[in-house]
Amino acid sequence: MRMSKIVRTAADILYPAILIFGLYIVAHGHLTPGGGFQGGAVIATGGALVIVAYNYKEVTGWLKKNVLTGQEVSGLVGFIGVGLLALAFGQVFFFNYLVGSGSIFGMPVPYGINPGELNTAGIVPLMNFAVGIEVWGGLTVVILYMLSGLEKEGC
Amino acid sequence: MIDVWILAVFCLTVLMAFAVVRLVLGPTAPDRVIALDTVNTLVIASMILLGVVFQEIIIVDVAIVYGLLSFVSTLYIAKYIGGEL
Amino acid sequence: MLWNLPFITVVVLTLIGLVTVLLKKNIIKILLGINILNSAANLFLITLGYREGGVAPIFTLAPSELMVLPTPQALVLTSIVIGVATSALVLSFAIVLQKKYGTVDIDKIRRLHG
Amino acid sequence: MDLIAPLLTGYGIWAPVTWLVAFVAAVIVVYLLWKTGESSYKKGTELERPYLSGNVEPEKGAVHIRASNLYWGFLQALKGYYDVLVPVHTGILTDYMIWFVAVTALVLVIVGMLS
Amino acid sequence: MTVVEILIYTCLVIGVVFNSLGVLGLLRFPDLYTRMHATTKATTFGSIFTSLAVVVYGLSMFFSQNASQYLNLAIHAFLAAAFLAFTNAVSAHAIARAAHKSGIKPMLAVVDRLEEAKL
Amino acid sequence: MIEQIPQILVLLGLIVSAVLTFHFKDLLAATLAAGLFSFLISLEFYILQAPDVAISQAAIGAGLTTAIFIIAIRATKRFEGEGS
Amino acid sequence: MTVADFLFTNAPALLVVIPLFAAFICPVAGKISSTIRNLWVMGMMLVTAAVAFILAFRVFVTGPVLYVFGAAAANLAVPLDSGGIPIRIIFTVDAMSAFMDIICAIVGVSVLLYSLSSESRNSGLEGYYTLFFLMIAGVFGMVSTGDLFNFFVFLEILSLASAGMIAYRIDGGLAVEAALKYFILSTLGAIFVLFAIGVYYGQYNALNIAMIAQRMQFTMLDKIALVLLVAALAMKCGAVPLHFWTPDAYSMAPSSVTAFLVVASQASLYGLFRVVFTMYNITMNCVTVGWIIIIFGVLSMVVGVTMAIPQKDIKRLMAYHAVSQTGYMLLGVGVGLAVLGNTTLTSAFGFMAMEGGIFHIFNHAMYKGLLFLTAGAIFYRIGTRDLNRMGGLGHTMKYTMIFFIIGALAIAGIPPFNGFASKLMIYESVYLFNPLLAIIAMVVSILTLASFVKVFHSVFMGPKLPEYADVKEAPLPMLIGMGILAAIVILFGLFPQPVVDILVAPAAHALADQGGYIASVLGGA
Amino acid sequence: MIPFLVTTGMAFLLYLILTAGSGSIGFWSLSELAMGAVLAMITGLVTRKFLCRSESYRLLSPIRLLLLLVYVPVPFFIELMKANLDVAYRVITLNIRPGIIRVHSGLKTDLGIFMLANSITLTPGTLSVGIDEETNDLFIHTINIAEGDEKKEIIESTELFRLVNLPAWIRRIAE
Amino acid sequence: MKKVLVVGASLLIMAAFFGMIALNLTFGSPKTTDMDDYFLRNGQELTGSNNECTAVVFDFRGFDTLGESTVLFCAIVGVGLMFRKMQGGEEYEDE
Repeated sequence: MRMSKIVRTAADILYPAILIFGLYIVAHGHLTPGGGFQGGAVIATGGALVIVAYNYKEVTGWLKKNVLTGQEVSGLVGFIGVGLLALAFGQVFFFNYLVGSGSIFGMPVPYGINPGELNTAGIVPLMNFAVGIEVWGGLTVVILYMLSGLEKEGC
Repeated sequence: MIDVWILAVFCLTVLMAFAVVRLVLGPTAPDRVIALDTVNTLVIASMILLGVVFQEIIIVDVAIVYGLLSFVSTLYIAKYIGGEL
Repeated sequence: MLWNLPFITVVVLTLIGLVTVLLKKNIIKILLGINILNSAANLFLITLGYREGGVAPIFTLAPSELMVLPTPQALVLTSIVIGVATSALVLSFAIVLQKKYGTVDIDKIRRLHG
Repeated sequence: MDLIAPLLTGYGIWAPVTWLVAFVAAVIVVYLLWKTGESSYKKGTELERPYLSGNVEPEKGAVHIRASNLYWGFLQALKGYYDVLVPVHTGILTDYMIWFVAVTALVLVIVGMLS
Repeated sequence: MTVVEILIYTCLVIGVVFNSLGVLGLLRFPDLYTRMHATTKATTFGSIFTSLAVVVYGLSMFFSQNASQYLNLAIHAFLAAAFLAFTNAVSAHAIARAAHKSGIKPMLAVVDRLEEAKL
Repeated sequence: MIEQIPQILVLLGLIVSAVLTFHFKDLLAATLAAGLFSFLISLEFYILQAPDVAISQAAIGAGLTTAIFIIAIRATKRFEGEGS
Repeated sequence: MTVADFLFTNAPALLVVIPLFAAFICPVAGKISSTIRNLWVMGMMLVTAAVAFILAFRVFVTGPVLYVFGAAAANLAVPLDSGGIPIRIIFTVDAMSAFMDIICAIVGVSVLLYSLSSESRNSGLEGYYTLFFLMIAGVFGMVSTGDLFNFFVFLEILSLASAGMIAYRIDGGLAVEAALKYFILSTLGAIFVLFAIGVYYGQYNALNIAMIAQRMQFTMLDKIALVLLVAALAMKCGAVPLHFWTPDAYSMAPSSVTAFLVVASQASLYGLFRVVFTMYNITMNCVTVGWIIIIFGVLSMVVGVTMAIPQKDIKRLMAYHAVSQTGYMLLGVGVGLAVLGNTTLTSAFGFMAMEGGIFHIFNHAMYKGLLFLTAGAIFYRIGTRDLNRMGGLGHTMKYTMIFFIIGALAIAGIPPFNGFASKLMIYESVYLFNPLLAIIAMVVSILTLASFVKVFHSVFMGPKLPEYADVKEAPLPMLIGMGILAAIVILFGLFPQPVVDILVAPAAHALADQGGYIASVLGGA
Repeated sequence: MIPFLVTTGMAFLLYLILTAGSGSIGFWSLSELAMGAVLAMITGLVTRKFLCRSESYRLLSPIRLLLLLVYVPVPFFIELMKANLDVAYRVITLNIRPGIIRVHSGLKTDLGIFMLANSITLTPGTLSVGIDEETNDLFIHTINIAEGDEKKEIIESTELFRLVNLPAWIRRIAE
Repeated sequence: MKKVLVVGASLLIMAAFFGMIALNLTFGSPKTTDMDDYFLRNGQELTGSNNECTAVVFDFRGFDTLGESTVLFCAIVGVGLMFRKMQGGEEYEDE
């Protein structure tokens, strides 16, 4: 059953805010506390908020299990792919081949306390995004699966 | 200057302990839920204050995460208590 | 002043978790006990990495150079994820068992014995 | 690498290929001996049918000895042992976890105190 | 004692006092709904004020030292407080509705229109 | 001195909430106590200068774990020892 | 750089990454079509096995292989400016790890081939194959890693995947019950392992096994950590009195999974040996710990086999035998451990006992896998596991019967199959250590034979039962899967000495040689 | 299309607020702006159906936004202050007279009723307990019902707020 | 009754030995910190990340993180298997 109109409106307003905040955490994983897993969990909790505010039938129309599973798989494949790309360059698996290269995420960082610049850290932000996408899909789909296990359908 | 912040954190922590009393006593489940909510609010407030105590600007993000997410579990519990889940 | 209080808390939490796991009969309660044990292990690791007067190991605008050890935090992140995965799997087992057996009481879930 | 080298156990040797050759030879010898004997069994006569003191031959399924009936004597002989052992496998998860923690504690005492 | 410090002290004191009142109400009031009045209003208000102290501190440091990270602190503290107020109100509504649905009646109530409306 | 007391109180609160989790027969209340445990352990991580872990404990403990526990309680029994 | 060089360098990483990658793609491939999925699964499994064999070849030819994740070069374990400490995750593949890799690869290929047809009637197959590959990755990771926390992570992967697989047949609820027992016990064990890791970290600030071994002082804390690790890993490998999950889980999982669960248990056994031999070695009191392991082993042998005799469920019976055979390995290696500090005794019979125990790991994986697969074939055709309701299947399932006979004779230690070779090594060396233990081991072997005679009689012998009149032989892929294992059983039984020389003796020496392990990681420190 | 743009804009705004003080272009650095645009677009794609569910874009007009910015710190805060003093008084004296009354809100949009309910929950000794989804009437638990109010079937929402007319403000903002 | 006694005894032993762990370690000043000092000293240069925790998670111990994601994936696949719809003609369990 749906919850009351007030909760639904709050969920509608908060879901984009949670989403952008989670993405902020993911993107700033190498500068501020956070990272792929934390950001993904935050976003997944936003999904849980939408799921609780509406009923199961409605929600499965907006958050599709197939899409979420695809997200999860693509996140994982991306994560492994970023690592495997190092093998293509003749490096060791998980070698940080982007740091200091000057290309995307490739600005060098001096040692010591500094204000932080987003465009650094090589493959770390890429991995953050991959893990974030994976956790986003995975944890949301867990809640959907568990709701589908309730005896009374459509709650 | 720092001492004042710590004193405030101390007061909030003590208040948290009192709120836990209601969580223990609470005759019904909703009583416990609102006690938990109170603890929640106090935790967020003390986290913001502790960010100043430690002089670390960036770790206030944790408080925002709490502020955004702590009510999701409350909603689940409310939906369950209301018999709608 | 603080002495070894966090470590002692870890020990007490471990014991409470073990008691919950060993004496309770409900699967969900046992899982809560396992969560407590897991959190105790996490707290143990974090406590091992704490340095008196250190700050979080983040160089962005940090107030000082003395930092706590970063490795335990990385380990605990992994451990937390594993805890969530465990919870989800055991709870889904509990739901399926409720459907098939009509109970989640450990004493009654014993068709496999001998 | 000598493929058919015998296995040195430190105390003796074990040469499977030699053993196998000997075994096959023995089997052949036994077969030859057996072949020399004369069979009194004649196909297509009354000899084929079982004789159960004149009773009716039971159904095929009933002749088969089921698994539970095997080793009945062995189980009876060790009844005291099995009466202790089988109830230990209660099927209750709590008991299993208690065993785990208790054995850990026991080993803790042994290793911590004695060594 | 500068003006800023006085402002910060005032905010902190107000925040702590209202938080205490909220917790006191949580302990003293007779039934769920009245307790909820205490917690949602007083603790939210108190927490907003403690955060406001941090905001004032951050802004003052920003303007006195011109270090942009203090602006960041102020904004983040303000956002935390804003989200807190927002979500507290919603969760209070949800809990009150669920409790009423589950059959917990308000004590000492002079009138109960929701019961009559059968929603 | 004064800065240690909040930490001691949080540690005591951890133990108290763990005991509560053990004690409650009502699984909903036990889950709530576990939620309290999660909040407090996150605060403890925060005090011990591990904000990454605190965020992750916050996101997991505050929302998701409680949610799936509630769903599981809904699918099973609310009270411990309730007959089948 | 040629392909061969590339493979040679990166084999340790690919060993884990390929199964993981295959697992990640599996759900998507399953959505497209089942043929594509089967091709993908089989191809990836063959590639994985090929990589495992290449890696094992390299290890047995050139010695331990290092792979440092994320370093500038694959064997740069210790950065120049770090003052002699390894900082990254290091895969240290020595002879023992390579030995386990080979076992896992062989059993994995045959089991996957088998399950292509045995599970074809079921739903949720993409999940099945995904979890199967995750199990393979978990075993490979556990046996190749040189980092304690990484070991824990792979242990968790293995136990989650195994739990999902055990609960695969959800219709009756029994499988879920077994999975629940297995999973909660292994989670408890994993938490103990985590505590032990914390203790090591707090004392030595290191997570690398070689580094911990080098800094090991055997204080009180180390003793506690040792006990936690030993108890948790002994529970995971199913030693009595911590074996209670084994019969439940082994009997309720699909047969193909059970055959692989044997390998999974042995990976835990490997972990136990790794902890005891490489991390502690002679800094600890070898005699006490050795005797603890010997007692675990003897209890496992006796209790396992005696519990097996009265069983009525064919897979449960075999599961108890698995417990019993685990006892042999523990006994052999425990004897080796108990005399480790004493050079004369070690060279007299200690190494021989260890070689026997390690060889038995290989043999057990092969024949027990074979037996479980035959049990699965029987279940596939007649739909029951109850021995009382079986009979006369020898008339129709001839190949299955032959494979069963091979497996049963091998497990009972009848010459010339491979079980005899390893058991003989164990008997003779253990007899020199303590005659009583050797006698117990022989009696257990006899009882094993007796119990398999019972199974053979009640399943295959007797007249054709009317209810199973139209039972057919198992499908071809299943027979091929069993055939691979049976061929290896015979082969290793006929030519044991080359196997011992090439595979087992290096593994045993690698296990006992702590200094060599540390030197291979830390560079002659 | 419009929902996507609106959501993206809002998300970008929030992102900018979050990362203020990171660089020299205004308060922001170039990489933050670029990353913010990308992330906001992702947010817009995923949640375009949520933020603009009611398909009404009244709140986009600058006057209403300005009013919202004024509403929260001034009238709302005054009522908040008053409510808290009231609660403080009740906590200390325990002088209460509770009851649940029905309030006619007269608002039509979801957003309006949402704002009113939240304002009611946070402000004068009241707590929204239920809502009639058809007529948008609120059921409100009041800690101290004025004499005679319990007789009335429906109370106008303006009667609840003595100092500032919050419903009027909300109507001006949301409708 | 016997069960409770066994539990009590083993928990007492566990408490004693775990207490030994707690008393032998020192809070706030780890004995050796050479590995983590290396991370703090060289982490920024090697990985370019200001957050050393993330640097450890994704670079120095990146393989652990891959394993962690895999654990989550594992659990999700397992949960999906638990709640799948069974089709007709599947193998059944007897008893």
